[in-house]
Amino acid sequence: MISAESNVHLVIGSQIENIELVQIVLEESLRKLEVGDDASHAISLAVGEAVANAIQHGNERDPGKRVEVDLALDGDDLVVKVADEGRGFDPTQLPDPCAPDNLLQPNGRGILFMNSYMDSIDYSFDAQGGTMVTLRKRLGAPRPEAPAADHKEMG
Amino acid sequence: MISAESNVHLVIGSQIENIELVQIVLEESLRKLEVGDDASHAISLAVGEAVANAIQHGNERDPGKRVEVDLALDGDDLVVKVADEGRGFDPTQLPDPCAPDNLLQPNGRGILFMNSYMDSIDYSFDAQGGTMVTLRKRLGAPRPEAPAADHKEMG
Amino acid sequence: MKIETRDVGEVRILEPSGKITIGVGDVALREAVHDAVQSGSKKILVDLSDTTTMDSSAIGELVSAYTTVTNRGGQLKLLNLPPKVADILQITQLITVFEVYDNEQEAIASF
Amino acid sequence: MKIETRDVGEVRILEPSGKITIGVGDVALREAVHDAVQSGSKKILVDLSDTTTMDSSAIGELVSAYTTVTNRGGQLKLLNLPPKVADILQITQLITVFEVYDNEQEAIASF
Ligand SMILES: Nc1ncnc2c1ncn2[C@@H]1O[C@H](COP(=O)(O)OP(=O)(O)O)[C@@H](O)[C@H]1O
Ligand SMILES: Nc1ncnc2c1ncn2[C@@H]1O[C@H](COP(=O)(O)OP(=O)(O)O)[C@@H](O)[C@H]1O
Repeated sequence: MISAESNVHLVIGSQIENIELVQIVLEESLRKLEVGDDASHAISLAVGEAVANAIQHGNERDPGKRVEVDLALDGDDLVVKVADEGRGFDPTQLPDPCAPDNLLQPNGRGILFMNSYMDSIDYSFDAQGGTMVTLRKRLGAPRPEAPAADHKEMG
Repeated sequence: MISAESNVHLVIGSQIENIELVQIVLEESLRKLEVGDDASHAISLAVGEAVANAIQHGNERDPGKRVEVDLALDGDDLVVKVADEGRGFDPTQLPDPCAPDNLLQPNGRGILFMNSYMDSIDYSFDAQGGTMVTLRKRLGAPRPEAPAADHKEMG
Repeated sequence: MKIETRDVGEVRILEPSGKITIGVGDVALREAVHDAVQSGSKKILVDLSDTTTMDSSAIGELVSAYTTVTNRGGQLKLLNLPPKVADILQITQLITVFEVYDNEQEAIASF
Repeated sequence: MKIETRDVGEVRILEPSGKITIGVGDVALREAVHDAVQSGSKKILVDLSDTTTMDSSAIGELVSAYTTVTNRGGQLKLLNLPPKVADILQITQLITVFEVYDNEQEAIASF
Protein backbone atom coordinates (compact mmCIF):
# COMPACT_ATOMS: atom_id res chain seq x y z
CA MET A 1 0.00 0.00 0.00
CA ILE A 2 2.97 2.39 0.28
CA SER A 3 2.89 4.44 -2.88
CA ALA A 4 5.77 6.34 -4.43
CA GLU A 5 4.18 9.64 -3.47
CA SER A 6 3.50 8.52 0.09
CA ASN A 7 4.74 11.02 2.60
CA VAL A 8 3.83 9.36 5.85
CA HIS A 9 2.79 5.82 6.46
CA LEU A 10 1.60 4.54 9.81
CA VAL A 11 0.83 1.01 10.93
CA ILE A 12 -1.03 0.52 14.21
CA GLY A 13 -2.53 -2.30 16.21
CA SER A 14 -6.32 -2.52 16.45
CA GLN A 15 -6.72 -0.57 19.68
CA ILE A 16 -9.24 2.25 19.89
CA GLU A 17 -6.61 4.45 21.57
CA ASN A 18 -4.57 4.39 18.37
CA ILE A 19 -7.19 6.43 16.52
CA GLU A 20 -5.94 9.51 18.32
CA LEU A 21 -2.36 8.68 17.35
CA VAL A 22 -3.33 8.70 13.69
CA GLN A 23 -5.15 12.00 14.16
CA ILE A 24 -2.13 13.55 15.87
CA VAL A 25 0.14 12.58 12.98
CA LEU A 26 -2.41 13.82 10.48
CA GLU A 27 -3.01 17.14 12.21
CA GLU A 28 0.72 17.76 12.63
CA SER A 29 1.26 17.02 8.92
CA LEU A 30 -1.57 19.38 7.97
CA ARG A 31 -0.20 22.07 10.25
CA LYS A 32 3.09 21.89 8.35
CA LEU A 33 1.16 22.29 5.12
CA GLU A 34 -0.42 25.42 6.62
CA VAL A 35 -3.87 23.92 6.31
CA GLY A 36 -6.28 25.99 8.41
CA ASP A 37 -7.75 24.70 11.66
CA ASP A 38 -11.28 24.20 10.32
CA ALA A 39 -10.15 22.16 7.33
CA SER A 40 -7.78 20.20 9.53
CA HIS A 41 -10.57 19.45 11.99
CA ALA A 42 -12.86 18.24 9.20
CA ILE A 43 -10.21 15.96 7.69
CA SER A 44 -9.25 14.61 11.09
CA LEU A 45 -12.87 13.78 11.92
CA ALA A 46 -13.30 11.92 8.63
CA VAL A 47 -10.05 9.98 8.98
CA GLY A 48 -10.91 9.15 12.59
CA GLU A 49 -14.15 7.55 11.37
CA ALA A 50 -12.28 5.52 8.76
CA VAL A 51 -9.76 4.26 11.31
CA ALA A 52 -12.53 3.52 13.83
CA ASN A 53 -14.31 1.40 11.21
CA ALA A 54 -11.10 -0.41 10.29
CA ILE A 55 -10.46 -1.25 13.96
CA GLN A 56 -14.01 -2.11 14.96
CA HIS A 57 -15.74 -3.54 11.90
CA GLY A 58 -12.74 -4.61 9.82
CA ASN A 59 -10.33 -6.06 12.36
CA GLU A 60 -13.00 -6.59 15.02
CA ARG A 61 -10.57 -5.18 17.61
CA ASP A 62 -8.25 -8.19 17.18
CA PRO A 63 -5.02 -6.73 18.60
CA GLY A 64 -2.96 -8.91 16.26
CA LYS A 65 -4.50 -7.32 13.18
CA ARG A 66 -3.06 -4.13 11.79
CA VAL A 67 -4.52 -0.97 10.36
CA GLU A 68 -2.39 0.85 7.80
CA VAL A 69 -2.76 4.55 7.16
CA ASP A 70 -1.07 6.30 4.30
CA LEU A 71 -0.92 10.08 3.89
CA ALA A 72 0.08 11.52 0.54
CA LEU A 73 -0.32 14.56 -1.63
CA ASP A 74 -1.56 14.17 -5.19
CA GLY A 75 -1.17 17.63 -6.67
CA ASP A 76 -3.33 19.83 -4.46
CA ASP A 77 -5.24 16.83 -3.10
CA LEU A 78 -4.61 15.23 0.23
CA VAL A 79 -5.09 11.49 -0.18
CA VAL A 80 -5.51 9.34 2.91
CA LYS A 81 -5.78 5.57 2.64
CA VAL A 82 -6.93 3.40 5.51
CA ALA A 83 -6.66 -0.37 5.15
CA ASP A 84 -7.64 -3.21 7.46
CA GLU A 85 -7.39 -7.00 7.47
CA GLY A 86 -11.11 -7.66 7.84
CA ARG A 87 -13.65 -9.42 5.69
CA GLY A 88 -14.95 -6.42 3.77
CA PHE A 89 -18.59 -5.39 3.32
CA ASP A 90 -20.92 -4.04 0.66
CA PRO A 91 -21.01 -0.26 0.94
CA THR A 92 -23.96 -0.07 -1.49
CA GLN A 93 -26.18 -1.98 0.95
CA LEU A 94 -26.07 0.39 3.89
CA PRO A 95 -29.16 2.05 5.37
CA ASP A 96 -29.38 5.83 4.98
CA PRO A 97 -28.75 7.29 8.45
CA CYS A 98 -30.74 10.39 7.55
CA ALA A 99 -33.91 8.49 6.65
CA PRO A 100 -36.63 9.42 9.16
CA ASP A 101 -36.79 5.86 10.50
CA ASN A 102 -33.06 5.79 11.13
CA LEU A 103 -32.61 9.20 12.73
CA LEU A 104 -32.67 7.75 16.23
CA GLN A 105 -30.29 4.87 15.49
CA PRO A 106 -27.21 5.05 17.68
CA ASN A 107 -24.90 3.90 14.85
CA GLY A 108 -24.44 4.12 11.13
CA ARG A 109 -23.18 7.68 10.66
CA GLY A 110 -19.44 7.14 10.16
CA ILE A 111 -19.48 6.93 6.37
CA LEU A 112 -21.83 9.94 6.29
CA PHE A 113 -19.19 11.89 8.23
CA MET A 114 -16.48 10.82 5.78
CA ASN A 115 -18.60 11.77 2.78
CA SER A 116 -19.56 15.11 4.28
CA TYR A 117 -16.08 16.20 5.28
CA MET A 118 -14.06 14.95 2.33
CA ASP A 119 -14.41 15.63 -1.40
CA SER A 120 -14.64 11.92 -2.16
CA ILE A 121 -14.33 8.53 -0.53
CA ASP A 122 -13.79 5.24 -2.34
CA TYR A 123 -13.86 1.68 -1.10
CA SER A 124 -11.83 -1.15 -2.52
CA PHE A 125 -11.59 -4.72 -1.31
CA ASP A 126 -8.73 -7.12 -1.29
CA ALA A 127 -8.95 -10.67 -2.67
CA GLN A 128 -8.21 -11.78 0.90
CA GLY A 129 -11.04 -9.63 2.18
CA GLY A 130 -9.37 -6.55 3.66
CA THR A 131 -11.03 -3.17 3.16
CA MET A 132 -9.25 -0.07 1.94
CA VAL A 133 -10.95 3.31 1.96
CA THR A 134 -9.37 6.19 0.07
CA LEU A 135 -10.33 9.65 1.28
CA ARG A 136 -9.53 12.66 -0.82
CA LYS A 137 -9.73 16.39 -0.22
CA ARG A 138 -8.45 19.36 -2.14
CA LEU A 139 -6.20 21.54 -0.02
CA GLY A 140 -5.21 24.03 -2.67
CA ALA A 141 -8.13 26.48 -2.39
CA PRO A 142 -6.64 29.85 -1.47
CA ARG A 143 -7.72 30.90 1.98
CA PRO A 144 -8.19 34.60 2.74
CA GLU A 145 -6.50 34.47 6.16
CA ALA A 146 -3.23 32.89 5.05
CA PRO A 147 -1.21 32.26 1.91
CA ALA A 148 -2.33 29.25 -0.13
CA ALA A 149 -0.62 26.02 0.78
CA ASP A 150 -0.09 25.00 -2.87
CA HIS A 151 2.98 23.07 -3.91
CA LYS A 152 4.26 22.53 -0.42
CA GLU A 153 5.75 19.25 0.55
CA MET A 154 3.91 17.30 3.19
CA GLY A 155 5.25 16.36 6.60
CA MET B 1 11.04 -4.81 9.84
CA ILE B 2 7.51 -5.00 11.29
CA SER B 3 7.75 -7.49 14.11
CA ALA B 4 4.92 -9.47 15.63
CA GLU B 5 5.12 -7.41 18.81
CA SER B 6 5.24 -4.12 16.94
CA ASN B 7 2.69 -1.69 18.24
CA VAL B 8 3.27 1.31 16.05
CA HIS B 9 5.18 1.48 12.82
CA LEU B 10 5.87 4.73 11.00
CA VAL B 11 7.40 5.30 7.59
CA ILE B 12 8.47 8.83 6.67
CA GLY B 13 10.25 10.58 3.83
CA SER B 14 13.74 11.94 4.49
CA GLN B 15 12.74 15.45 5.50
CA ILE B 16 14.15 16.98 8.67
CA GLU B 17 10.65 18.18 9.62
CA ASN B 18 9.56 14.57 9.98
CA ILE B 19 11.80 14.05 13.01
CA GLU B 20 9.28 15.95 15.08
CA LEU B 21 6.46 13.79 13.73
CA VAL B 22 8.22 10.68 14.99
CA GLN B 23 8.77 12.32 18.36
CA ILE B 24 5.11 13.30 18.62
CA VAL B 25 4.00 9.71 17.97
CA LEU B 26 6.58 8.41 20.42
CA GLU B 27 5.70 10.87 23.18
CA GLU B 28 1.98 10.23 22.74
CA SER B 29 2.59 6.47 22.96
CA LEU B 30 4.71 6.92 26.08
CA ARG B 31 2.08 9.17 27.63
CA LYS B 32 -0.46 6.36 27.22
CA LEU B 33 1.98 4.00 28.94
CA GLU B 34 2.11 6.51 31.81
CA VAL B 35 5.84 6.98 31.31
CA GLY B 36 6.94 10.09 33.24
CA ASP B 37 7.92 13.32 31.48
CA ASP B 38 11.63 13.04 32.23
CA ALA B 39 11.93 9.50 30.89
CA SER B 40 9.81 10.42 27.90
CA HIS B 41 12.02 13.44 27.19
CA ALA B 42 15.16 11.29 27.36
CA ILE B 43 13.78 8.64 25.03
CA SER B 44 12.49 11.24 22.62
CA LEU B 45 15.89 12.95 22.46
CA ALA B 46 17.64 9.63 21.75
CA VAL B 47 15.15 8.60 19.07
CA GLY B 48 15.33 12.06 17.50
CA GLU B 49 19.11 11.58 17.12
CA ALA B 50 18.62 8.17 15.50
CA VAL B 51 16.08 9.54 13.03
CA ALA B 52 18.24 12.59 12.30
CA ASN B 53 21.16 10.28 11.47
CA ALA B 54 18.98 8.07 9.28
CA ILE B 55 17.76 11.12 7.34
CA GLN B 56 21.07 12.97 7.10
CA HIS B 57 23.83 10.39 7.02
CA GLY B 58 21.90 7.30 5.89
CA ASN B 59 19.50 8.64 3.26
CA GLU B 60 21.50 11.83 2.68
CA ARG B 61 18.21 13.78 2.70
CA ASP B 62 17.09 12.09 -0.53
CA PRO B 63 13.33 12.72 -0.33
CA GLY B 64 12.67 9.48 -2.23
CA LYS B 65 14.33 7.39 0.48
CA ARG B 66 12.35 6.28 3.50
CA VAL B 67 13.07 6.01 7.17
CA GLU B 68 11.15 3.34 9.07
CA VAL B 69 10.52 3.59 12.78
CA ASP B 70 9.11 0.77 14.82
CA LEU B 71 7.91 1.07 18.41
CA ALA B 72 7.34 -2.06 20.42
CA LEU B 73 7.29 -3.37 23.94
CA ASP B 74 9.40 -6.38 24.86
CA GLY B 75 8.36 -7.19 28.41
CA ASP B 76 9.15 -4.03 30.35
CA ASP B 77 11.49 -2.77 27.65
CA LEU B 78 10.61 -0.18 25.08
CA VAL B 79 12.29 -1.16 21.83
CA VAL B 80 12.60 1.43 19.08
CA LYS B 81 14.07 0.50 15.69
CA VAL B 82 15.11 3.10 13.16
CA ALA B 83 16.10 1.93 9.69
CA ASP B 84 17.31 3.82 6.64
CA GLU B 85 18.23 3.01 3.04
CA GLY B 86 21.78 4.36 3.21
CA ARG B 87 25.19 2.80 2.77
CA GLY B 88 25.92 1.98 6.40
CA PHE B 89 29.07 2.89 8.34
CA ASP B 90 31.43 1.41 10.87
CA PRO B 91 30.28 2.42 14.35
CA THR B 92 33.52 1.11 15.90
CA GLN B 93 35.58 3.67 13.97
CA LEU B 94 34.05 6.85 15.35
CA PRO B 95 36.05 9.50 17.20
CA ASP B 96 35.20 9.96 20.89
CA PRO B 97 33.34 13.28 21.12
CA CYS B 98 34.47 13.67 24.75
CA ALA B 99 38.17 13.41 23.97
CA PRO B 100 39.79 16.78 24.78
CA ASP B 101 40.72 17.37 21.13
CA ASN B 102 37.15 16.79 20.01
CA LEU B 103 35.31 18.82 22.63
CA LEU B 104 35.00 21.81 20.32
CA GLN B 105 33.86 19.83 17.28
CA PRO B 106 30.41 20.97 16.13
CA ASN B 107 29.32 17.38 15.29
CA GLY B 108 29.71 13.83 16.41
CA ARG B 109 27.57 13.72 19.57
CA GLY B 110 24.40 12.00 18.31
CA ILE B 111 25.39 8.45 19.17
CA LEU B 112 26.67 9.68 22.55
CA PHE B 113 23.18 11.08 23.21
CA MET B 114 21.59 7.75 22.25
CA ASN B 115 23.96 5.79 24.46
CA SER B 116 23.46 8.14 27.39
CA TYR B 117 19.70 8.24 27.32
CA MET B 118 18.91 4.62 26.48
CA ASP B 119 19.91 1.38 28.22
CA SER B 120 21.44 0.01 25.04
CA ILE B 121 21.80 0.76 21.36
CA ASP B 122 22.74 -1.75 18.65
CA TYR B 123 23.61 -1.27 15.03
CA SER B 124 22.93 -3.79 12.29
CA PHE B 125 23.52 -3.43 8.58
CA ASP B 126 21.60 -4.77 5.66
CA ALA B 127 23.19 -6.70 2.79
CA GLN B 128 22.00 -3.82 0.58
CA GLY B 129 23.65 -1.36 2.91
CA GLY B 130 20.83 0.15 4.99
CA THR B 131 21.45 0.85 8.66
CA MET B 132 19.15 -0.20 11.47
CA VAL B 133 19.70 0.99 14.99
CA THR B 134 17.80 -0.67 17.84
CA LEU B 135 17.34 1.45 20.95
CA ARG B 136 16.20 -0.16 24.13
CA LYS B 137 15.09 1.21 27.49
CA ARG B 138 13.45 -0.38 30.48
CA LEU B 139 10.21 1.34 31.39
CA GLY B 140 9.16 -0.95 34.21
CA ALA B 141 11.00 0.64 37.11
CA PRO B 142 8.33 1.62 39.61
CA ARG B 143 8.15 5.36 39.98
CA PRO B 144 7.21 6.85 43.34
CA GLU B 145 4.85 9.48 41.92
CA ALA B 146 2.61 7.11 39.95
CA PRO B 147 1.73 3.42 39.71
CA ALA B 148 4.21 1.33 37.72
CA ALA B 149 3.42 1.06 34.04
CA ASP B 150 4.11 -2.70 33.94
CA HIS B 151 2.12 -4.95 31.68
CA LYS B 152 0.31 -2.20 29.92
CA GLU B 153 -0.28 -2.39 26.25
CA MET B 154 1.38 0.28 24.18
CA GLY B 155 -0.34 2.91 22.07
CA MET C 1 -12.95 15.54 27.92
CA LYS C 2 -14.62 16.20 31.22
CA ILE C 3 -18.24 16.80 32.15
CA GLU C 4 -19.40 19.33 34.69
CA THR C 5 -22.83 18.86 36.15
CA ARG C 6 -25.06 21.36 37.87
CA ASP C 7 -28.74 21.64 38.76
CA VAL C 8 -30.87 24.72 38.23
CA GLY C 9 -34.20 24.02 39.86
CA GLU C 10 -35.39 20.75 38.35
CA VAL C 11 -33.11 21.02 35.35
CA ARG C 12 -29.89 18.99 35.30
CA ILE C 13 -27.34 20.79 33.17
CA LEU C 14 -24.45 18.76 31.71
CA GLU C 15 -21.47 20.63 30.35
CA PRO C 16 -19.04 18.39 28.50
CA SER C 17 -15.85 20.15 27.46
CA GLY C 18 -13.20 19.27 24.90
CA LYS C 19 -13.38 16.41 22.43
CA ILE C 20 -16.11 13.81 22.67
CA THR C 21 -14.97 10.94 20.48
CA ILE C 22 -14.81 7.17 20.49
CA GLY C 23 -12.95 6.08 23.58
CA VAL C 24 -12.56 9.69 24.73
CA GLY C 25 -15.61 10.87 26.59
CA ASP C 26 -18.36 9.00 24.78
CA VAL C 27 -18.73 6.67 27.77
CA ALA C 28 -18.48 9.59 30.21
CA LEU C 29 -21.36 11.28 28.40
CA ARG C 30 -23.44 8.09 28.64
CA GLU C 31 -22.71 7.79 32.34
CA ALA C 32 -23.56 11.41 33.09
CA VAL C 33 -26.95 11.00 31.42
CA HIS C 34 -27.47 7.66 33.14
CA ASP C 35 -26.72 9.26 36.53
CA ALA C 36 -29.15 12.08 35.81
CA VAL C 37 -31.89 9.63 34.87
CA GLN C 38 -31.14 7.40 37.88
CA SER C 39 -31.43 10.36 40.22
CA GLY C 40 -34.92 10.95 38.88
CA SER C 41 -34.11 13.94 36.71
CA LYS C 42 -36.55 14.33 33.83
CA LYS C 43 -35.25 17.65 32.50
CA ILE C 44 -31.80 17.40 31.02
CA LEU C 45 -30.00 20.20 29.26
CA VAL C 46 -26.70 19.46 27.52
CA ASP C 47 -24.64 22.64 27.19
CA LEU C 48 -22.19 22.12 24.33
CA SER C 49 -20.48 25.55 24.54
CA ASP C 50 -17.11 24.04 25.37
CA THR C 51 -17.35 20.93 23.24
CA THR C 52 -14.75 21.22 20.53
CA THR C 53 -15.66 18.19 18.47
CA MET C 54 -17.94 15.15 18.32
CA ASP C 55 -17.44 12.12 16.11
CA SER C 56 -20.17 9.72 14.97
CA SER C 57 -19.74 7.69 18.11
CA ALA C 58 -20.36 10.72 20.33
CA ILE C 59 -23.39 11.66 18.22
CA GLY C 60 -24.62 8.09 18.73
CA GLU C 61 -24.33 8.53 22.50
CA LEU C 62 -26.24 11.79 22.34
CA VAL C 63 -29.02 10.12 20.35
CA SER C 64 -29.12 7.17 22.77
CA ALA C 65 -29.31 9.58 25.67
CA TYR C 66 -32.18 11.39 23.97
CA THR C 67 -34.02 8.10 23.45
CA THR C 68 -33.45 6.92 27.03
CA VAL C 69 -34.67 10.16 28.53
CA THR C 70 -37.67 10.42 26.19
CA ASN C 71 -38.68 6.82 26.87
CA ARG C 72 -38.83 7.62 30.57
CA GLY C 73 -41.10 10.55 29.97
CA GLY C 74 -38.34 13.11 30.27
CA GLN C 75 -36.86 15.69 27.92
CA LEU C 76 -33.29 16.21 26.72
CA LYS C 77 -32.45 19.50 25.04
CA LEU C 78 -29.30 21.15 23.76
CA LEU C 79 -27.81 24.53 24.59
CA ASN C 80 -25.18 26.60 22.75
CA LEU C 81 -23.92 24.76 19.71
CA PRO C 82 -20.47 25.84 18.58
CA PRO C 83 -20.28 26.09 14.75
CA LYS C 84 -18.50 22.75 14.35
CA VAL C 85 -21.09 20.93 16.42
CA ALA C 86 -23.96 22.73 14.65
CA ASP C 87 -22.46 21.53 11.36
CA ILE C 88 -22.47 17.96 12.57
CA LEU C 89 -26.11 18.12 13.67
CA GLN C 90 -26.95 19.58 10.27
CA ILE C 91 -25.11 16.85 8.35
CA THR C 92 -26.78 14.13 10.37
CA GLN C 93 -30.19 15.88 10.21
CA LEU C 94 -30.36 15.56 13.96
CA ILE C 95 -31.00 19.26 14.09
CA THR C 96 -34.61 18.23 13.25
CA VAL C 97 -34.72 15.97 16.32
CA PHE C 98 -33.19 18.07 19.08
CA GLU C 99 -34.62 21.20 20.59
CA VAL C 100 -31.72 23.66 20.60
CA TYR C 101 -31.37 26.90 22.58
CA ASP C 102 -28.75 29.59 22.64
CA ASN C 103 -29.82 31.16 25.91
CA GLU C 104 -29.71 29.29 29.19
CA GLN C 105 -32.67 31.08 30.80
CA GLU C 106 -34.90 30.39 27.84
CA ALA C 107 -33.78 26.79 27.70
CA ILE C 108 -34.56 26.28 31.38
CA ALA C 109 -37.94 28.00 31.07
CA SER C 110 -38.85 25.78 28.13
CA PHE C 111 -39.05 22.54 30.11
CA MET D 1 11.64 28.25 19.70
CA LYS D 2 12.22 31.97 19.79
CA ILE D 3 15.17 34.03 20.96
CA GLU D 4 14.89 37.26 22.87
CA THR D 5 17.86 39.58 22.83
CA ARG D 6 18.75 42.39 25.21
CA ASP D 7 21.84 44.39 26.10
CA VAL D 8 22.98 45.15 29.62
CA GLY D 9 25.88 47.54 29.28
CA GLU D 10 28.33 45.85 26.94
CA VAL D 11 26.85 42.43 27.48
CA ARG D 12 24.50 40.98 24.87
CA ILE D 13 22.12 38.55 26.53
CA LEU D 14 20.42 35.91 24.35
CA GLU D 15 17.41 34.11 25.77
CA PRO D 16 16.29 31.21 23.63
CA SER D 17 13.06 29.62 24.81
CA GLY D 18 11.49 26.25 24.07
CA LYS D 19 13.10 23.44 22.13
CA ILE D 20 16.35 23.96 20.28
CA THR D 21 16.68 21.02 17.95
CA ILE D 22 17.68 20.22 14.40
CA GLY D 23 15.56 22.32 12.08
CA VAL D 24 13.83 24.00 15.04
CA GLY D 25 15.86 26.88 16.34
CA ASP D 26 19.39 25.66 15.74
CA VAL D 27 19.72 28.10 12.83
CA ALA D 28 18.04 30.88 14.82
CA LEU D 29 20.61 30.41 17.58
CA ARG D 30 23.44 30.62 15.03
CA GLU D 31 21.98 33.79 13.56
CA ALA D 32 21.49 35.46 16.92
CA VAL D 33 25.14 34.86 17.79
CA HIS D 34 26.23 35.95 14.33
CA ASP D 35 24.24 39.20 14.70
CA ALA D 36 25.81 39.85 18.10
CA VAL D 37 29.30 39.32 16.72
CA GLN D 38 28.58 41.45 13.64
CA SER D 39 27.35 44.30 15.80
CA GLY D 40 30.74 44.27 17.56
CA SER D 41 29.60 42.57 20.74
CA LYS D 42 32.42 40.72 22.50
CA LYS D 43 30.52 39.75 25.65
CA ILE D 44 27.77 37.26 25.01
CA LEU D 45 25.67 35.61 27.69
CA VAL D 46 23.26 32.85 26.70
CA ASP D 47 20.49 32.54 29.27
CA LEU D 48 19.05 29.03 29.00
CA SER D 49 16.37 29.38 31.73
CA ASP D 50 13.54 28.84 29.30
CA THR D 51 15.20 26.29 27.04
CA THR D 52 13.35 23.03 27.45
CA THR D 53 15.60 20.78 25.43
CA MET D 54 18.66 20.74 23.16
CA ASP D 55 19.65 17.92 20.84
CA SER D 56 23.17 17.21 19.57
CA SER D 57 22.63 19.60 16.70
CA ALA D 58 21.75 22.46 19.06
CA ILE D 59 24.76 21.60 21.23
CA GLY D 60 26.86 21.74 18.06
CA GLU D 61 25.57 25.24 17.36
CA LEU D 62 26.39 26.33 20.89
CA VAL D 63 29.93 24.99 20.53
CA SER D 64 30.34 26.69 17.14
CA ALA D 65 29.10 29.93 18.64
CA TYR D 66 31.62 29.58 21.46
CA THR D 67 34.42 29.01 18.97
CA THR D 68 33.41 31.93 16.75
CA VAL D 69 33.20 34.37 19.64
CA THR D 70 36.45 33.15 21.23
CA ASN D 71 38.32 33.38 17.92
CA ARG D 72 37.33 37.01 17.68
CA GLY D 73 38.67 37.75 21.11
CA GLY D 74 35.27 37.70 22.76
CA GLN D 75 33.69 35.57 25.46
CA LEU D 76 30.52 33.46 25.44
CA LYS D 77 29.16 32.30 28.78
CA LEU D 78 26.05 30.48 29.92
CA LEU D 79 23.44 31.47 32.50
CA ASN D 80 20.82 29.37 34.33
CA LEU D 81 20.94 25.76 33.15
CA PRO D 82 17.68 23.88 33.64
CA PRO D 83 18.34 20.31 34.90
CA LYS D 84 17.81 18.72 31.47
CA VAL D 85 20.26 21.09 29.81
CA ALA D 86 22.77 20.67 32.66
CA ASP D 87 22.54 16.90 32.09
CA ILE D 88 23.34 17.33 28.44
CA LEU D 89 26.39 19.49 29.15
CA GLN D 90 27.53 16.86 31.65
CA ILE D 91 27.11 13.99 29.20
CA THR D 92 29.00 15.83 26.48
CA GLN D 93 31.67 17.05 28.98
CA LEU D 94 31.03 20.55 27.69
CA ILE D 95 30.47 21.60 31.25
CA THR D 96 34.30 21.71 31.35
CA VAL D 97 34.38 24.16 28.44
CA PHE D 98 31.68 26.69 29.27
CA GLU D 99 31.68 29.16 32.12
CA VAL D 100 28.27 28.77 33.71
CA TYR D 101 26.49 31.16 36.10
CA ASP D 102 23.24 30.97 37.98
CA ASN D 103 22.98 34.65 38.78
CA GLU D 104 22.66 37.29 36.10
CA GLN D 105 24.47 40.08 38.01
CA GLU D 106 27.43 37.85 38.72
CA ALA D 107 27.52 36.65 35.15
CA ILE D 108 27.53 40.22 33.83
CA ALA D 109 30.18 41.32 36.31
CA SER D 110 32.41 38.39 35.28
CA PHE D 111 33.11 39.67 31.77
N1 LIG E 1 -13.71 -1.37 7.37
C1 LIG E 1 -14.89 -2.02 7.43
N2 LIG E 1 -14.91 -3.37 7.44
C2 LIG E 1 -16.11 -4.03 7.50
N3 LIG E 1 -17.30 -3.41 7.58
C3 LIG E 1 -17.34 -2.07 7.57
C4 LIG E 1 -16.13 -1.31 7.50
N4 LIG E 1 -16.47 0.00 7.51
C5 LIG E 1 -17.82 0.04 7.59
N5 LIG E 1 -18.35 -1.20 7.63
C6 LIG E 1 -19.79 -1.55 7.69
O1 LIG E 1 -20.55 -0.42 7.34
C7 LIG E 1 -21.47 -0.08 8.40
C8 LIG E 1 -21.67 1.43 8.45
O2 LIG E 1 -20.49 2.07 8.87
P1 LIG E 1 -20.56 3.54 9.44
O3 LIG E 1 -21.35 4.39 8.51
O4 LIG E 1 -19.16 3.99 9.70
O5 LIG E 1 -21.36 3.46 10.79
P2 LIG E 1 -21.04 2.66 12.15
O6 LIG E 1 -19.59 2.42 12.19
O7 LIG E 1 -21.55 3.55 13.22
O8 LIG E 1 -21.84 1.38 12.07
C9 LIG E 1 -20.85 -0.67 9.64
O9 LIG E 1 -21.81 -0.93 10.62
C10 LIG E 1 -20.23 -1.96 9.09
O10 LIG E 1 -21.19 -2.97 8.97
N1 LIG F 1 22.38 5.94 9.81
C1 LIG F 1 23.64 6.24 9.47
N2 LIG F 1 24.09 5.98 8.22
C2 LIG F 1 25.36 6.29 7.85
N3 LIG F 1 26.26 6.85 8.70
C3 LIG F 1 25.87 7.12 9.96
C4 LIG F 1 24.55 6.85 10.42
N4 LIG F 1 24.48 7.19 11.70
C5 LIG F 1 25.66 7.70 12.04
N5 LIG F 1 26.52 7.66 11.00
C6 LIG F 1 27.95 8.09 10.99
O1 LIG F 1 28.38 8.21 12.32
C7 LIG F 1 28.87 9.53 12.56
C8 LIG F 1 28.59 9.95 13.99
O2 LIG F 1 27.21 10.10 14.19
P1 LIG F 1 26.68 10.94 15.43
O3 LIG F 1 27.38 10.50 16.66
O4 LIG F 1 25.21 10.85 15.44
O5 LIG F 1 27.15 12.45 15.16
P2 LIG F 1 26.77 13.45 13.96
O6 LIG F 1 25.48 12.99 13.40
O7 LIG F 1 26.70 14.77 14.62
O8 LIG F 1 27.90 13.36 12.99
C9 LIG F 1 28.20 10.39 11.52
O9 LIG F 1 28.93 11.55 11.23
C10 LIG F 1 28.13 9.44 10.33
O10 LIG F 1 29.35 9.42 9.65
